[in-house]
Amino acid sequence: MSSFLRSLWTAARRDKAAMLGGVIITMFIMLAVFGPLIAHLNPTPSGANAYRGPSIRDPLGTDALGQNVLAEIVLGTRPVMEIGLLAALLTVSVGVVIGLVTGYVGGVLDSVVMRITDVFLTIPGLPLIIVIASLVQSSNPLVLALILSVTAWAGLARAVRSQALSLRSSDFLEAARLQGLPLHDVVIRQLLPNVGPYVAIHFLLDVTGAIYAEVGLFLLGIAPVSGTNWGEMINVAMSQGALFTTRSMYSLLAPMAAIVILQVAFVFFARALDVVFNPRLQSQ
Amino acid sequence: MPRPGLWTSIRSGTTPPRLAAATSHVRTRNTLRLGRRHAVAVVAAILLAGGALTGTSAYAASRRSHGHAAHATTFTFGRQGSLLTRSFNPYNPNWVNFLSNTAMMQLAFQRPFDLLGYYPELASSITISGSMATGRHITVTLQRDQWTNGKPLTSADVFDSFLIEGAGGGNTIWIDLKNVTTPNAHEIVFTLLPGILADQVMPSIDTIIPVPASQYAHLLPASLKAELLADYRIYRKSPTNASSSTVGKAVAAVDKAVVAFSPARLISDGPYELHAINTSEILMSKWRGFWDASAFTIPTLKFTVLGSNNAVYPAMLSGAFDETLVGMPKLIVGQAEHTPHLTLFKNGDGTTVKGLFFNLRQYPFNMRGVRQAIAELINRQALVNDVWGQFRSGAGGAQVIKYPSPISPTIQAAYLTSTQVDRLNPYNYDPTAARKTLEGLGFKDSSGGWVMPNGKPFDVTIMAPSGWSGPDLASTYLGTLFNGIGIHAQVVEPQYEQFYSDLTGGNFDMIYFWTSCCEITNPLSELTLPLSDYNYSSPSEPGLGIGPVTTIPGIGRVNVSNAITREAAAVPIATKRFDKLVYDWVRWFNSALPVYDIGFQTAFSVYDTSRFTDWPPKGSPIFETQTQGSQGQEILAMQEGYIHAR
Amino acid sequence: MTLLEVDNVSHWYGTKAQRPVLDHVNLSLGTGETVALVGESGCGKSTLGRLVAGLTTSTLGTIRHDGREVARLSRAEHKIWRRSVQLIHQDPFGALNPGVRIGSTLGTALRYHKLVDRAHLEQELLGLLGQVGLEATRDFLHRYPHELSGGQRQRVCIARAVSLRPKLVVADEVTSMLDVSMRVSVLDLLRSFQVQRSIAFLFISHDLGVVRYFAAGGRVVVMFYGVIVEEGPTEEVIFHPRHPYTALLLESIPIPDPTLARREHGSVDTVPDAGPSPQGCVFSNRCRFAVDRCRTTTPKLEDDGHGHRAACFFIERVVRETTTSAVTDRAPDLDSGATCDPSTAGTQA
Amino acid sequence: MTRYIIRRLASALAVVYVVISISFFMIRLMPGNPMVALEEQLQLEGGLTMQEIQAKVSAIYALQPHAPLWQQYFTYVAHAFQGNLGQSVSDPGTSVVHIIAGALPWTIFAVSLSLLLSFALGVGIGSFMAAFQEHRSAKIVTLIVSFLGAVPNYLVAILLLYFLADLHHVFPLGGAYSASTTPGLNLPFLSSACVHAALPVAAYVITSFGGWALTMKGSATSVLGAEYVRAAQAWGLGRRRVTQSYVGRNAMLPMVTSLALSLGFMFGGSVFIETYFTYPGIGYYLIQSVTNRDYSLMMGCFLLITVAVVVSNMLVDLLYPLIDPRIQGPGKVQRVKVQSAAKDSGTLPQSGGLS
Repeated sequence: MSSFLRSLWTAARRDKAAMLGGVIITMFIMLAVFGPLIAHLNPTPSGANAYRGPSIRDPLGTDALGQNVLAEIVLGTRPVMEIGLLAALLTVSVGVVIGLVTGYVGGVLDSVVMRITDVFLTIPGLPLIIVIASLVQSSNPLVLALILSVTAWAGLARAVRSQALSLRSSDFLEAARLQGLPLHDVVIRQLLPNVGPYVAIHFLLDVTGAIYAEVGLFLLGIAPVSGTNWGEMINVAMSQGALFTTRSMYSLLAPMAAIVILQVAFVFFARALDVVFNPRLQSQ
Repeated sequence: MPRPGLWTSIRSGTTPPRLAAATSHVRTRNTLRLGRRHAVAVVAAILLAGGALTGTSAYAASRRSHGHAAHATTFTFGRQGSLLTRSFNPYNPNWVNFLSNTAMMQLAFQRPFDLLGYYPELASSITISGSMATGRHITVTLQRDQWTNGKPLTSADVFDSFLIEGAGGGNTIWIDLKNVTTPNAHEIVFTLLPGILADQVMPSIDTIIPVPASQYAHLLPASLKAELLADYRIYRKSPTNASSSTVGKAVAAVDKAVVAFSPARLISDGPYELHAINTSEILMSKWRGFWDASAFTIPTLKFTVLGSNNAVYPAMLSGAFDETLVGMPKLIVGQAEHTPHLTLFKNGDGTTVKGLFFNLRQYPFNMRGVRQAIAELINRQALVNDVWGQFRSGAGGAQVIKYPSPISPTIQAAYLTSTQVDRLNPYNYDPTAARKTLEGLGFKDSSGGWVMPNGKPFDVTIMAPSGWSGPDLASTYLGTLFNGIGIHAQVVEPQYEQFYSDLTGGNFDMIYFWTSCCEITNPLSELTLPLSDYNYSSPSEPGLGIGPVTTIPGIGRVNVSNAITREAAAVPIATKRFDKLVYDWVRWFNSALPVYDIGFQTAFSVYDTSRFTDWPPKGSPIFETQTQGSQGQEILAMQEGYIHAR
Repeated sequence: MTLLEVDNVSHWYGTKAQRPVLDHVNLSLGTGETVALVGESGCGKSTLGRLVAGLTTSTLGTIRHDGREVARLSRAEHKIWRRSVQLIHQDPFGALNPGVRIGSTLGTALRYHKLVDRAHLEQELLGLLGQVGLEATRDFLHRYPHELSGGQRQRVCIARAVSLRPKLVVADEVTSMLDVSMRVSVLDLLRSFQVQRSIAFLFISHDLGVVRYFAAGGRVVVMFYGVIVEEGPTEEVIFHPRHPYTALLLESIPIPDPTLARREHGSVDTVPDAGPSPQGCVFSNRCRFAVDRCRTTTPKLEDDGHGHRAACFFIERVVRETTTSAVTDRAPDLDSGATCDPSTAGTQA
Repeated sequence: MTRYIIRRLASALAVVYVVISISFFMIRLMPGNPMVALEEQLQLEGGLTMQEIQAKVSAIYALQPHAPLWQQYFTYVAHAFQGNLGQSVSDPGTSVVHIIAGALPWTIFAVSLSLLLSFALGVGIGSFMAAFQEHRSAKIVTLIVSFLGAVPNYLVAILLLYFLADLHHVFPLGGAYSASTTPGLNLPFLSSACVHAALPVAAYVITSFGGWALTMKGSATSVLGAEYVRAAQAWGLGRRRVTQSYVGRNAMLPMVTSLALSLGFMFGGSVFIETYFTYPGIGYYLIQSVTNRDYSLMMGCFLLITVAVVVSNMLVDLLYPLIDPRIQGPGKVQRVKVQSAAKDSGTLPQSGGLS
């Protein structure tokens, strides 16, 4: 692990953007964890404070109800990150398990599961997510995460399967079989460490995909919202016409910027991981 | 000078000389300013490239750069809506509403606060004869007019339309009707039942939009009139028996056929005819066969229909529309007020009362004390100020209803005496009293927030439809407020359809929405919205959860939903019985508080004066007329000699 | 009692229309015995090894372990059998999972088979490292394969194989990928396990020098295209080959002495490098003794009465004509330092 | 070849079949069953007998509401394969297929235009980045390109709409063409359609060309390092010749594969953009039907989007042998491998599985 961190550090030092991405992600994770401790909404909203431009008290101005936009961004980090990470985690776990097991076991199981995977791979994810979300109407993070990962796992499963397939005939897996290790042991202890890098990068990009779809759902009001959420902030700011005056546009641009910054951070950080795991790129 | 109300004198001549002079004057002025405009445009473009994000100033700049030097020939309406599914049949749910009062005209425009007053339209006159004791006769005489297929407008067209209205149940006049006849091609006579006031049925007659018999007659059996009269005879005794009767079913079958009818092309009779339509635009050109075609000086109308309000706002602010009618949040109203070329008018159609509804079947809101306590926890004045704002525009604005009830303040003032009003509870903002009330009911304020008498934390969910700027903001406001007090609140904003089904299904704690709309004459009609539409439309849809059978002091034990619907339809206005009913309902509402009215607000029409000028003055009765389409007032104004291209 | 019996096993890859990879192979192995399987690459010796280790199942025939048919073992018996037969791969680089630490590679199966409890696992692993001549430290257990040298890796592989206390180890060309300097020590290590734990070895190699060293006192089985052509005690087969193929293999070992090499040159080179014969003796296409009979009739393995068997009609001629050749001179001897590695031999020559 | 086409066709049909099944079970088994809700609503409205109500529900959802589940299922599937997806709830009397048929051309127009533009732009910029890897400008371009690729397209849509349509009336506010033109093959209509598509297309292109550029860069870089290119350089072939015939062709092959594959996925991505630009394509109808709880239309849109994806994937598979000379006989196992290798290529995926 330490060697991994060391090479990650080296890669990040070579790629400033990736380093910045890592720092930003860490920052947002901290905000998601500790945000509710440091940021609070004004319990008695007041229109008298509405749409104040940026100031020392309100670095990003205030929204339609005089709430500090920065505080809302901070409080909105948790639900966004929660759902994004949860969805990516589900995507990756399902994708990896299915990919490894089918790739390793092969045979009828493989062909059956891969036909199913192909179907999910073909179904366009976003429309399906919208359809399910509109039918289910839940704001539970776990349910949303499940909906968001409904098709995303398929691509990963296929990629992991092809890797597992190439590992299957390797000597070290033969050695594991010789030792009589059970399937789950082989999959978890032998196969998983080898697809780890690919999975890690996929995980980061799945987070961005999940956040994209999640915010979109809230933005269009397809999923019901509770509490402060970036998508909801944009939704409210848009319906309040916040874009159209200089004083109020921060309440719209700030959550938009937060989403963009987080997305870009994930993509850039994924690049550093890619460099670490792909020596071919490192040498370039 | 055009004088609203002196209808015939204005329309008899051709274009007033004043207009021609004004137009040419404007044209010269524009030419003179052209050079300067170009210079400004260049500077503006440079400024914009640098500081494109500065919204307010950007509008002013873009405004100038998009000024129209040429004489404007197209009047553009900005609207929110959808033209994805559309029908040219006014009785189809997908009827293109923008064709009402542009291509399809109603018989007359109802004058505001004057039940017998009207601006004649397809009807040249409406006269009342006979006595109330034996039943009044209302005679509608039609204009000499032509459909776009060349056929003349006759009483047969109106008669058929009237049958359709009756079959669809949309027109309440049939309840009060004894007969309807067409003595000749230009006249149609409505005979009312004895004891029915003409005042009450006039709005129903005025707003009928005739459809061409050439398209609709084949859908209507010859026996329909007799069936309708029989059906409504049964209905007067029992609404439920009516729908299950043989005639009731026959009538419903006709309605089904009419609703499903989807004509391939529109045969219309209005000042404009449909020229082209797609999913976002409607183009209309002047129809020369319209009886008053000469009154209309603008050759083309255009509707730009955008998917969401927030697409309409910037376009409106930057001068893309000549007239805009959308729900506007405070910020946009303020922005529009500060935009030089825009003028805000109160729109008579848009008076709404906003309120917080409770689900009376949901613990702990089934306790009246809880509802009353929450009323005192909300500073309604502050909420109205913060959410709806107080606007400078004289005619409009939001204000707090002093004595909460689902009836708008103007109507409260008109129908209740001051002694009656004084007996109502104002529910002033008083958190201390609210606390006491809650504690008296067994609620406890612990460190982790309020705990209900049953030992569970006091959690509430406030539901509002997503994308509606007012309810959106107000529910967020209330959620924050409750959380601050220690009542854990969650704001859920589902899509409107989901919201509505949850509302009628009684699947909610609290809802922020409005209680009435568009009804400015009959207070009991306003009550039908919360009491029958939002409440017990069927056993599976308990809605607000009032009843179904409840004892109302002064009225007795009634099925709330049925009683209010029947009374609104059948009890004549301006009778003692009517006034007493209004008071009893309002008093009960006020004390039981199934709904807290928080404020009311009017909708605004926004006029752009950069291409078209000479709008009717603020406060003109034109803006209070009842019309079938949101553009009726503008059409009326044009017809009255207002609104001209610069 | 016989530990392993390979009974009449035939195996095909793909369709049966083609030549079998293994053709009616019989083999048996006693407890603690070493059998070396020799033949050129592609002769099916690795396939036989994999069959014995249970990595593939044979198309025909049976394999018995401790007298019980492997294919018909019960679940519990299968688990015991599984750990009692191990295989060491040829390539120490591919045989260790690059993503798994040494400690985990060695420990997982030990825990799974409950050969050691959690508390004693590390102690056991360190002991194991010591036994295979590796640095017995905790740090070593935390290393990844890419941090080790080839020799170290092969020792880890050996440790993994012997950790489950097997009765039989299939060693598939274990030294071919190692530096010459490593070979002897690795072979010695394996021998020490054979002696101490009386583990039987099926030692697969194409290198007669290594075979002579490792299988000293054991037996050698020579295969040609899926057919066992000669079988016997190691020294007997190497010094007195009875099959022309064995003789050929021995002759093709490079001779360190250039004078000798020049003298022998002609006879080595005359053998055409032909494939197996579809009929008759499998070796007949390449055999310098072959006559018509060889191409029609298949010779049986004939025992000389001392366990040395060969499948040839001309055993006598082979024995006669090859003894004249200086097999003894040529016979590889690892101790002498003159090795059988062609490349090294070539440079020395 | 024929056998291969038949097999490919069969597998495409299988996917469509599965999606039809999914959509059936979603309508039928989701909480708050829309069919039951519609029935109740029609009962409340009155005037219809139970038979009539059932007939209406049956027409709308293209199945028989009270038949056994398996029978409903087979009816639904059979109807769907006959092109009967029921009727719209919000637009009574109009078939879902009719509505979609009106919407589909617009989506195809906007999506294919965007795809081609972003592909061309991406390939150009990607080749530039690969050719001048060490150059500072290429590094900056890479950074910008990865940044744009990470920005959600709906945010770009909001800003474009605001600046270029709302604020400065450079482009129309929404819709697919001006009502003053007559649809058909005439210049005013075509140019109006192009002007209306400009902003949606721009929103697509801005957020997706970066992905193409990075893929192209990766592809070109690996080809540049390949043996045959070095060999060609060693033979003294001109730089231009090497770049064009060796690098260009071989780097483009995997790009072309993903080009066609992503056509389908852009259909999915059309949802947000079409909604923001009020562009009457299939994505807009999907959101509208979701908002109106028009389940039959919603499922129709979803199905049609999926069919579009399946068809484009199938076309790629059928046309691929024509593009790639390495694959001689179609239907060889080898072909599948090449394609799945392109799909599964272990390097950095351009986006998460969702976008």
